[in-house]
Amino acid sequence: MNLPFIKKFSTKALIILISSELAAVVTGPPGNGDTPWVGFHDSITQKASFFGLFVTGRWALFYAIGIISYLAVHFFKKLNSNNSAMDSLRSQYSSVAKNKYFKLAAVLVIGVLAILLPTVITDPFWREAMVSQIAVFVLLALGLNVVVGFAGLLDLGFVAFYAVGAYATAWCTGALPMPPIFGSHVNPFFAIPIAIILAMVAGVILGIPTLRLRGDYLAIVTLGFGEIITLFANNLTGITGGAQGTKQVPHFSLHIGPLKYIWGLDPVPYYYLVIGFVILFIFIFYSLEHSRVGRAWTAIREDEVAAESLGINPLKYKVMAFAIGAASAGFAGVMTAAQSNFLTPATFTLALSINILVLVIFGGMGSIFGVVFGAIVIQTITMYLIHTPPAGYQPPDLYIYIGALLVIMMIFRPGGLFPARRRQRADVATSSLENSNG
Amino acid sequence: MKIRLNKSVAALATGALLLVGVPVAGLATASSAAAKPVYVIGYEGPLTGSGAQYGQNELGGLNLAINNANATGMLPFTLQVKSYDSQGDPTLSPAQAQAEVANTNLVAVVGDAFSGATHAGEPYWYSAHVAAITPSATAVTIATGKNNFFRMVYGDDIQGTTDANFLVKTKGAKTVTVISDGSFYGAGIAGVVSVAAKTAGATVTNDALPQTSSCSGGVASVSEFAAEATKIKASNPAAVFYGGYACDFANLLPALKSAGYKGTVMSGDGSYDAVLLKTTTPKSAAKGAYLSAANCGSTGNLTGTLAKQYKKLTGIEPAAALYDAQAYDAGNILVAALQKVSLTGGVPAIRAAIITYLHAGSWTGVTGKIQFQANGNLVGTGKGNIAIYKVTGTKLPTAHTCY
Amino acid sequence: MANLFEVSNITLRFGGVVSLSNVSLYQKRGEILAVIGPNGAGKTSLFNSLTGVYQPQEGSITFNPKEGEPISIIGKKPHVISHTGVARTFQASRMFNALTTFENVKIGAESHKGIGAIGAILRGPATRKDEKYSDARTWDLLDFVGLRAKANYIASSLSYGERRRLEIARGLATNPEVLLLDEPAAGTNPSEKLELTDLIRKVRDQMGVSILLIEHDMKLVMSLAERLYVLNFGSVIAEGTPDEIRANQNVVDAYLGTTTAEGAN
Amino acid sequence: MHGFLSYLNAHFHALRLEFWGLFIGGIGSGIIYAMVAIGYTMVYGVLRLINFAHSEIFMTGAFAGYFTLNYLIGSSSPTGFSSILLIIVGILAGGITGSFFAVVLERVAYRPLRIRKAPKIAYLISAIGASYFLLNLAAKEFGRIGRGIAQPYQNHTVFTIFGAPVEMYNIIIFVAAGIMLIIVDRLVSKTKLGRSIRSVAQDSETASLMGVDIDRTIAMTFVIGGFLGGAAGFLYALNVGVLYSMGFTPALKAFTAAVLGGIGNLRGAVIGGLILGVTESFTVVFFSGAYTDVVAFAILVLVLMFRPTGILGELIGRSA
Repeated sequence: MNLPFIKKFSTKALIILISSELAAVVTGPPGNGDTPWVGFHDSITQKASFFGLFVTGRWALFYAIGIISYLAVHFFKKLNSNNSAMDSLRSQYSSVAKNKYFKLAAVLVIGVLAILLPTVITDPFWREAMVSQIAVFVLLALGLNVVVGFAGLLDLGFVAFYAVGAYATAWCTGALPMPPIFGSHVNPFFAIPIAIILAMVAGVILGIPTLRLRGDYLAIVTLGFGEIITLFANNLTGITGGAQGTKQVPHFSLHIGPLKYIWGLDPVPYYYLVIGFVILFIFIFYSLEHSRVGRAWTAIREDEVAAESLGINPLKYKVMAFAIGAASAGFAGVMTAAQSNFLTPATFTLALSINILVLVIFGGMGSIFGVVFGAIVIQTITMYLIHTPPAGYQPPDLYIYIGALLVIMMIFRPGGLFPARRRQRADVATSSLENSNG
Repeated sequence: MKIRLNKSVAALATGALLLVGVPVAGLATASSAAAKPVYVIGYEGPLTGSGAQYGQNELGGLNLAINNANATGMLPFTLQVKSYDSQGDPTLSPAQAQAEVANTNLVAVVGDAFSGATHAGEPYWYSAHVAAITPSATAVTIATGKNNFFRMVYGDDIQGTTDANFLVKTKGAKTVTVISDGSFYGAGIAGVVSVAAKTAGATVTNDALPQTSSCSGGVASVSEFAAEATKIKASNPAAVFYGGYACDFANLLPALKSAGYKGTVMSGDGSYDAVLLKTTTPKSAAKGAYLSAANCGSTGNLTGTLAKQYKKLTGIEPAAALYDAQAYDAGNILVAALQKVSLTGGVPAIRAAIITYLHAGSWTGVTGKIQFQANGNLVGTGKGNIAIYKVTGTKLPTAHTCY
Repeated sequence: MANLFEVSNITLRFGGVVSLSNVSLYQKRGEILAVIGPNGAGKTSLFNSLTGVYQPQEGSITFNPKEGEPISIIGKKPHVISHTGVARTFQASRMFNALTTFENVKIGAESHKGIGAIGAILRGPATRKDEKYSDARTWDLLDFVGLRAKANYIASSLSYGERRRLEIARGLATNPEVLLLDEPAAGTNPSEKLELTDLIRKVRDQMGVSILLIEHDMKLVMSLAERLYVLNFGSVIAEGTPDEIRANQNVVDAYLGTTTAEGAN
Repeated sequence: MHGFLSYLNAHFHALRLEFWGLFIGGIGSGIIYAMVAIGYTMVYGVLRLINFAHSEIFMTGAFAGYFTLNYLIGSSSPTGFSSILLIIVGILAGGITGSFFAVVLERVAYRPLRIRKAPKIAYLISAIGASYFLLNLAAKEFGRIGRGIAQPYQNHTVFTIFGAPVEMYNIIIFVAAGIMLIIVDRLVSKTKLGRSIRSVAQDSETASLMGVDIDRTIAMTFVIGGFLGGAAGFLYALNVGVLYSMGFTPALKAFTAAVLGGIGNLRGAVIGGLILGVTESFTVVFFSGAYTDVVAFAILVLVLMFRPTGILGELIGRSA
């Protein structure tokens, strides 16, 4: 008799059953408020084809998928735990990856690919999405990464800086009821520095009172600020245009001497502009990460009291992280304003803040490469699902998956897909810190 | 470290496997018919995000029209609806608009549902000469005079002015409080009513209860409606106009009744919806409230067989769906257009011909008589076209007077 | 010359709990001074008051740097106090676990410079010079504490004894006049303890940094300290040389008596 | 200047006229905030973390009450004893559902992190994820349109205070919430369970050495907090109906209330909730409905900056 084994086994079976059926419900047909059980009932009982082999109820199908996945994971784990060839391969790879010239070559290849991308991608939807839904979100994720990844501050109102950048652009170009600073309008190209600076100033203004707070309070208060910015944009009709939005924001244009260029409806010129800024911001954030400033951020993130005892002023560095992170969000705002020509407060929601956070967490907090990768992957998947939703998929379900993804990531891989070098190590570290904070 | 990595790779693999399972497990797509040319009607609107319900309502209405047209078997072509999800977001609309105009079978677009997204998509539709018929965008500013823009509802200006005149002139209200819900629509109509009421000679107070639109994802705290009602009771205006949607008007009405306010209460077409009496608790609190809606002479909702078909197709209760009927009518108008215009010149020519046809024709749909002005607005100054209803029982009223 | 630290009549309360009551003490320049006492006697509270983590409600603390005016510690932020020349270690060693040994020390070496974000982005000559200087200083200190070989190890992979030495190096990197050591020998083995004793003495003798020490290990304290204070229930109950303390009846009572008072840490 | 004076005058006039009406309305929402705030405060006490997903506990409770009452009442209009019974059933349905989801949440989203001793930011992110998951799953299963709840009682003015009407609804929530708050207060201060909760809040390591089952205690904390949150959701829904996103705003306000009263402090949460509810009521009169959220956040930030321990201080938890 081996009872404990049976008990353990049945617990596992139960867990697999529950999570499989949950997956069935999540992916199943929707219900409605009048007959609440319809959605659940159909999700479980509806007939579905098992990879074209045979037809069975969804509940059985998903349970089968659950068991297969479990066995696959189990098998993979076993295979890996006594496979030294894999290990040596991995260490070889990582030693190559550390090589300076390899890194340089990789960066060059990626750069060339980025420049050639519009020639490969000709579908107008994707050309547009590449700019307004992917590159802009890369910028936002890069900025939030400075705040969350480098300095360890959970900011749930990051969208506020995006909004400041966008509305600043609308303001400079005369699209707000409030007259622009120069009396006459400028085109958005010249609004770039103003928007970035205003976003940074907003970072400082929001940062100084809130960054004295403990981490979890900070999350709630920043969330509040994000909401308040939207609220003001909505209510200060005389300044922002209110819920009805701005007037027409013009496209970018450049008139310097003989040089004359106007960005029109075609997204490709925007693509090159935004890619240029993405590279610039990556360079800036990378330099900062590997400088005194980056080390100070890490020190504060790891142990604020110890950092203070070494003479680091935490408030100053935290405010700086806010301001620097806000810079790229400010530029993202310029892009959005100039390209979509039109802003309403409804764009800048809490959901967007969380969306940006998901990109950062998925890619790897604190890892610039990870964050860029994460933003590209998640936004591409999101846009793919919007563009060509697979049969049986209801677009609003995306947020259910995103929620589940966050929880699963935190349980199984808190460092993200590409954990930052430093985070990776922090994982190994004993967490005596957590307990001695009292 | 190593184990951690493998575990998560495995977890991701599991996830991927599940996702692969989804499309397989989904319903099989219908096989296409033979020979006949296929034309696509695009639907753009919020299918995700906070405004998703509007998009689903309208998409359902459009699908119903197109399905029924195909089912007659009389058409020399096959029609398909392709949906483009803008999330009602002006930043996403350009991408979808470009995808739509790039679709080589697409002849016209129904959408966008929201004014902001319509505004942002317009330049792209215009540059490709694609007619865009919005079932629900009412902002005054989006009718910019471009020839490809059409809408199935009256703009805020006509309805709002009529409502203001009704309150001030017909009901004799000398003091009016105008409350907006802070949504694009609500702020728009509230703004128009406020100005028009002032013009008509009333003293107007403006207020806002923003981000409360529970029809689209927000909810006010209990106390906000109660306190607003108390405040109204204290200043005691002769009339209250609410610019917003039914879900919230349903909260304001009981609050006003509890506070003991006895004046005239009114709201626009956003509130003329079965949801109003589904949500107002108790239902008697809605008694005596006035509602306005464009297109006098129709209920604005799908009824009878259509309602049954709609329910079957979408799972949405048609009486509780906003703008489903407008989208249904828009679909039928496009079917009529395709039957009239020459189909020989290829899609670009058809697109242009549809625009010309839409400017020339007139139709009668479930929402009433439809004819477009040059700028795409419905014909008429609105005089006699705005229906005003008074809630009397526990069902959405149908008896109305035209103003 | 004035004393390095001059603490007079400080009282520290948390709500109703009195953690330090009317404590006065002083430290001479160049002295190795120790504070001992049972658990919960207020030793760490005293350290935290000296470094600005806690703000005592009454009394005054004056710090006399080699150059310049005396400075009042109370009311200043920890990072400001660090800039005046006070460095410390922590009871449960608090490394930046995600960073290497080298980076841990380097943070101390460069923290007294301005922020230099622009410099960090542009990497101008001044920034590069600064970096070179902090690198050199970091290597010197790693040599000094004997951790050069472990420079590229992650801090969390070090042994207890190594962490203690790393913390000392990190503190010294800020160029202090006095180093406050909070139970440096906790968790170390006997041979590490001996090394540590030598290191602490070396810090004072070779670098001229005064030492203020909290320690439980009587042997270590008695061999190292030149003068001691004994705290019990937040008050100073004795002061003197190791020999005087050993002979003090109050101290013997405090140590043999109840040691259950908890919570002030 | 004259404009401003007349503005103030008009508003003070409104305030004088309707002071009691606003006060009663404020207390009504305040007591709901208080119930939700207790969930935040208790979890904060034992885990030192803000349970971000508490808003969804509130929402699930409201939906459970909604479905139960709609099933039981149908189109009848109950009065008298059956009203009381139905309200109790609704509270139980909401509370038990809330407890259930709170425990599942703890088990799935928090416990694995606790075992791993994950940093705080991981808890917060996991909680946000769980909240998003539940919120959107509810949207999918129950639709995205708000719905009114079948009324288990006939609402009418019972009596007036200085001319301000006090309605049946006010009395129901006041009595129901009051009883629940008193029970929880007794539970935490007098029972063995309460002692374990308090000891875990003080120092979980010592508590476990003294034989307290930490996992079980934390789960019980979620049960109690979840019950109050779910029941509050139902009481709230009685007034405004149900919607998948209904939890967000009240939960945020409740969190503010918890901080205002002193997070970790049960009675503080109640006081904070009442103060916030009343303040909000008056904000609508003085500024506009548009700014109630701004005022709530301003209170939150000011309290956190100038008196982070709140009105009553952190009682359950450790100091500093």
